[in-house]
Amino acid sequence: MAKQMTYSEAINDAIRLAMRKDENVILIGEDVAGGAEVDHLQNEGAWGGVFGVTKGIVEEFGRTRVLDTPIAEAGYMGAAVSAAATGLRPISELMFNDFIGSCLDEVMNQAAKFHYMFGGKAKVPLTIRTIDGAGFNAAAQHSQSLYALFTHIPGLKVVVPSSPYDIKGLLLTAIFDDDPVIVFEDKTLYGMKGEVGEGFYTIPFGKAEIKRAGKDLTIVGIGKQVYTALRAADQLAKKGFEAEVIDPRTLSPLDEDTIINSVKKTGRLIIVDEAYPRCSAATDIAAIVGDKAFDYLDAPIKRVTAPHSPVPFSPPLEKLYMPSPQKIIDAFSTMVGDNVFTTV
Amino acid sequence: MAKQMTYSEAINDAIRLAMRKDENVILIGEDVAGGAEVDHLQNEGAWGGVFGVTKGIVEEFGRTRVLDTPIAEAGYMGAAVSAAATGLRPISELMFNDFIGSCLDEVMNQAAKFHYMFGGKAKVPLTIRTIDGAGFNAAAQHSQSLYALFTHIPGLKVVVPSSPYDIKGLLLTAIFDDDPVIVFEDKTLYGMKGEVGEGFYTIPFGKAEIKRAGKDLTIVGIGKQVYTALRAADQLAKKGFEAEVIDPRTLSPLDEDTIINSVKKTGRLIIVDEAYPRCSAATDIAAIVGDKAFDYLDAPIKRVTAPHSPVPFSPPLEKLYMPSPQKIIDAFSTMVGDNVFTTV
Amino acid sequence: MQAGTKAGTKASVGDMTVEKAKWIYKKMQEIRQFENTVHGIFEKGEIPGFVHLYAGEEAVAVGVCAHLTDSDNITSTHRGHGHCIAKGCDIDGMMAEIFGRSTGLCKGKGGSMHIADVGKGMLGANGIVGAGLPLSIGAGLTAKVKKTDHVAVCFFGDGASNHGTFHESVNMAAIWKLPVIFVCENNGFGEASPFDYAAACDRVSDFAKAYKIAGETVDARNLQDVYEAAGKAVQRARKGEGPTILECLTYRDYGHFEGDTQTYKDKDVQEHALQENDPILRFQNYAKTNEWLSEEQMKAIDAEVKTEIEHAVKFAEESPFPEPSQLTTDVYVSY
Amino acid sequence: MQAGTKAGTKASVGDMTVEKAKWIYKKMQEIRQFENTVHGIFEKGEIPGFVHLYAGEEAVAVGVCAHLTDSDNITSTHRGHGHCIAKGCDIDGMMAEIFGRSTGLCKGKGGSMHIADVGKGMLGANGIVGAGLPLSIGAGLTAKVKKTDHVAVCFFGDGASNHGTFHESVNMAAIWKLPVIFVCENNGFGEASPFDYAAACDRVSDFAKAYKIAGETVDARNLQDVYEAAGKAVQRARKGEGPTILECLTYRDYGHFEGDTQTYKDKDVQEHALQENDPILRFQNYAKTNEWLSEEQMKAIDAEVKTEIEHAVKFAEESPFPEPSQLTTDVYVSY
Ligand SMILES: Cc1ncc(C[n+]2csc(CCOP(=O)(O)OP(=O)(O)O)c2C)c(N)n1
Ligand SMILES: Cc1ncc(C[n+]2csc(CCOP(=O)(O)OP(=O)(O)O)c2C)c(N)n1
Ligand SMILES: [Mg+2]
Ligand SMILES: [Mg+2]
Repeated sequence: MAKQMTYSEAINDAIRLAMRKDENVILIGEDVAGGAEVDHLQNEGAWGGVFGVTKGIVEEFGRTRVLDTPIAEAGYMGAAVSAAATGLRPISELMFNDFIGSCLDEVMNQAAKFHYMFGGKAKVPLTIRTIDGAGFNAAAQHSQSLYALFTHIPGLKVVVPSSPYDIKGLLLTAIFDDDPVIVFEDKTLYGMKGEVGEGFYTIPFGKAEIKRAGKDLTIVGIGKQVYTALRAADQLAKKGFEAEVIDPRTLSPLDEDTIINSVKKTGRLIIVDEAYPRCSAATDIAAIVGDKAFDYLDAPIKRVTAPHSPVPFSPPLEKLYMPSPQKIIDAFSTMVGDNVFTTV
Repeated sequence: MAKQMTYSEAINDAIRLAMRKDENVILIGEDVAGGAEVDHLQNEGAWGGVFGVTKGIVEEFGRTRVLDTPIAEAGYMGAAVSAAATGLRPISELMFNDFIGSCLDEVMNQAAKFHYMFGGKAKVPLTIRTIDGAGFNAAAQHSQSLYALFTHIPGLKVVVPSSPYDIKGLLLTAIFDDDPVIVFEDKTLYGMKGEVGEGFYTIPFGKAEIKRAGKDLTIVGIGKQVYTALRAADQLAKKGFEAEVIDPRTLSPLDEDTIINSVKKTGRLIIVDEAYPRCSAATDIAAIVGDKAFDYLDAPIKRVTAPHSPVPFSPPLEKLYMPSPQKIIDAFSTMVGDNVFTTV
Repeated sequence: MQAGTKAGTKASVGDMTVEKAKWIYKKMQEIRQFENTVHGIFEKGEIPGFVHLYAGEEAVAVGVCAHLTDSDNITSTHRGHGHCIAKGCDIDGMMAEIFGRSTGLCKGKGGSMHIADVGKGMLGANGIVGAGLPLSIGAGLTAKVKKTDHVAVCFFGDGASNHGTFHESVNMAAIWKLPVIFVCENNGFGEASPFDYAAACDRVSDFAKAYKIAGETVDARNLQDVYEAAGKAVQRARKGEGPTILECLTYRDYGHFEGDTQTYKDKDVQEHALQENDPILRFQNYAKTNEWLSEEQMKAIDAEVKTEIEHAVKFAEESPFPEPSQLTTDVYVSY
Repeated sequence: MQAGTKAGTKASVGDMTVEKAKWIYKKMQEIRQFENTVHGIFEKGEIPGFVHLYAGEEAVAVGVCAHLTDSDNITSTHRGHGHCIAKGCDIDGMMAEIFGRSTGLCKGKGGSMHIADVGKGMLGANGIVGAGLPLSIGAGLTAKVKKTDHVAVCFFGDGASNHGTFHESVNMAAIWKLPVIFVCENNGFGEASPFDYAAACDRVSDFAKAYKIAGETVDARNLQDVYEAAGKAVQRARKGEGPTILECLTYRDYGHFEGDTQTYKDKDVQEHALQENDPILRFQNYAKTNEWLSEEQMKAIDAEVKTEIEHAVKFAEESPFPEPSQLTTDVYVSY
């Protein structure tokens, strides 16, 4: 049975299912409920996070399991790490991924390293939910897509769901995974509707999804950029080029095989990533595929990314900042010879 | 005139020269002097940092310009950012780069973004000195090489000096540069001796150095890994293969041209980087070269890096963890066909 | 207090000259009208991004900045419009910035959350809660190293007082006796979380004692109370006597950000805040009762400000968006 | 206090039974001898990495952990050997870990700065100053959510008290009334920086008042003082009465890390610390004067501990290094 739901509702659904299934699952973060100890509020009508994603969860589970924290990211993230190590399965919300600056240590040096440093004797079944993405005119400190920083760090798993269906299944996998996982929710996707399975289901990590089959070009789109890739593919199709579009779904672990197999078929790869271009997920995938599928490549691997610049506020600048179908088509044009695509 | 100096002495020399030249240059960090307000110490015999690198500087310049801070990385790093924005040229020491977890915000969201967010109206002439590198059995939280995280972030410049000569010139460039710069000092290099120019000199950012010329293979070695690359090159030479070894010296900006020109000549590239392998400087360079020198590549670009794992404590494990000449030679072997190198 | 013969002619009340009182009244009006105007335009959907309004808190920014010059620095928050105006930022440039235009104070690259004007000593609104605290230390440090008598003021919220940077910064200011005034704008909430819930302390100024620095809490519905306490704190700072925590009890008239339903707010408190507790109204009454500024004088200022704000909106609306070439300029001074 | 007939036969002194006193004495000896031994071996160059010794501070870890069970959790610091021993970690496993051997508590992957034993409630030594503070909150939270009466103890240094995590953590513990005891080991220095320089406060416990929680400073050269204060704090925590800041004034006998020249230390203070102020000596004297543990009993314990430590060194030295295959295991539970 499937049901139409927004991305935001799918997250809410996943969290409720997890909390019903296992009383060790708690939700912690800034205003994840909202209005703590406000007399007249009685949990109803509480915010449920800055975008209302977790609305209603405090009504069902109460404030012992849905914890509003002070604005103290290092404090509550560190708390979530050791709550995980001592028997809970916290879902810790880092409101915007940009705020990792206040709690990187807890994620990078504690959560990610406990299992290894302690010789396998500690487990940190922690899920961090965080918001990323440009496109909302939220400017330089609220629009970043910092998944590369986390993919760099061994010990973490990194999830970049692009659809309501995926976010529900991947979030449930994350919550019941025994390693620390960070899930990136693109703020511009919250309102997106799609089919979502009813009840409890999981989607395994490290399994990419082929969103569209094709033989002439492989496009990997990270997070919401998979839609930019699909739009480009539609336009390319009109010119007779069939692009295969892949959503990696998780960056760590990365499903190298699906991407490489596709490239073996198409001979061409474009990676679409709205994050900063240097030491990025785009360069990562390019390097891996460039190594392992070298003999199959008919053209250089192209990356369509943000420029090496902070995210600008002004709407027209932000629009220019982002990957676009046209930029993908331009990249493809240079791969197949400039003349092919001058008119698109 | 040149002089034999250790890497550590070259840093000390650079800082003194800068502080003599411009009274706006200050040094700030934990125990950069040491023993503040200890009566009997009178600045003599003070630590000068945890490895003694800045020893004696407080004696010359006094405690107004050489500031020991509390253990409060966010606090003093943020202070350094705005001290820079309001007229000083602070050299801020982040004792180990691993501690960035306590002050990433100040570096990523403040220092790196002020100039852009404020439409070019603020400048942040801040130099962050920090210690990286494995090989000292300092374990998972004191051995990381996190330059990729900073290279990812637009607005920062990233410097990875490998020799006494370079650290002096690059550090002086950093101090008098008007952008925020982070300089990585590999802890295992502090004792290394080498020729250092006397007096004030600078080395431009974005200019790689060809450490050894060759025509069969290009090896880029990051930081101290340039020496691993050189050792591998020596061994390869014995087998008749001439490797060109390049030290990029700065990762942001990156001297793409020197690397690409070399690869155009050699047709082969190995990047040696002791940092984590994913979304790394190694994948970054591989992706860029794989794109721009595609037609010149005779073999896939190989990366010799740490495994996707925290740094282990135990000495034999840490040794295995690191790149080695043998690993480079093994990578080269797969590039040229397995049989060539079975005996090395 | 000097006696005056008729309304609007007193030379001063307390330490405050009529000149200053006019400046203060005008700044408060500028902020209020600016924010009300932005609120209205935002509702119509013409302003992009996140916007946090300062209306209701005017007495804090104005009462403090009344003691500062362009050489003194302030650090600000996500709710920065009031600080900008009080510190003398150009209102046309601010409005254009909020509209994302090339004529904005940051060329449209920053937006509401990042308005800055370093030349005016305004070190930037800041989207990161708690970030301004360490930044204020740096400005104080520059003053100390350069041996000027400039001060740095750190505006931060009650919510920010729970962030680690509060502790780190106040401690550093205290041990180095820096000329920093920590102005906590305690409006009772951090987003939808009450201060009483999120902070263990009764008053943010309670920490001053442990740090052995000056600390005080004032009712920031009264401009005069803020003005007086800030005056003393700035004076101490200029004389090298170290930092102060000045907690200002205030209220934000609008939601946390534009679009907030504010279900967590108490209706009664809100009503009082908007009526008898309104800082501008109180200042008006005070000025009148003390025969200090006349009703006419204030009305004239109101009208003048209205024109200014209308001009700003027009300026913003008529300004062009940044050129595409602007996308990657200003990332570095040189690269 | 119960009266006993001859030395070493008193059933208890104050709240402390003879059983407990023996355990305490033994633990203090274990720490002291362990550290002295590591010091000696490090000097010979046989121990890799950074090593921070706890000698001189034994009364803190032992006086506090005397009140804990394996179900209670502690967080620790870079100077963690004492906490490990007091919390019951296996000494052979600790020494092997410090030697980097596969039989170490962390299979040699962690080393001195990362010894952990989650089964014993020891959540790890930690190379990051201040990191243990938030971690203690999580352990307290688990106790609260699971409705157990377990407590969490956070050991942290005077230097760490200046880190932002101190403020964030104490505040959270206070507003949530968590069963956490914040034990500040104030040994007067953070590396080479005196507490009196780096911290604005007189006492770290001075902050308790602002947070409205219990706070106390004790002379941690007297085991009994720590024991008593910790007992009360643990009891409060178990009863749901919230957190405590317990500041313990102590001294580190060795340098900040092995290799430190310690030029910043006052010779006189050092001498006193190593002589009449030594916590083990003081405990010995107290036990003897109170006819509580006899000299012979203590000597027997000393000897027993000596054998244990020798065994640990032998165990470590004879243990193999980890296999190469261990390099990339334990990065993830599954990947
Ligand atoms: C580090 C960080 N954490 C969280 C946020 C999200 N956030 C923005 S404003 C705000 C509330 C701030 O409250 P307060 O400091 O009281 O200021 P006020 O909004 O009341 O003026 C929060 C949590 C942020 N911007 N930065
Ligand atoms: C975040 C961080 N900053 C700095 C350091 C370097 N460092 C290690 S121990 C230490 C001093 C700690 O002092 P204190 O907390 O008093 O503990 P003590 O060493 O006296 O036991 C410092 C600065 C670190 N490990 N982590
Ligand atoms: Mg507030
Ligand atoms: Mg200490």
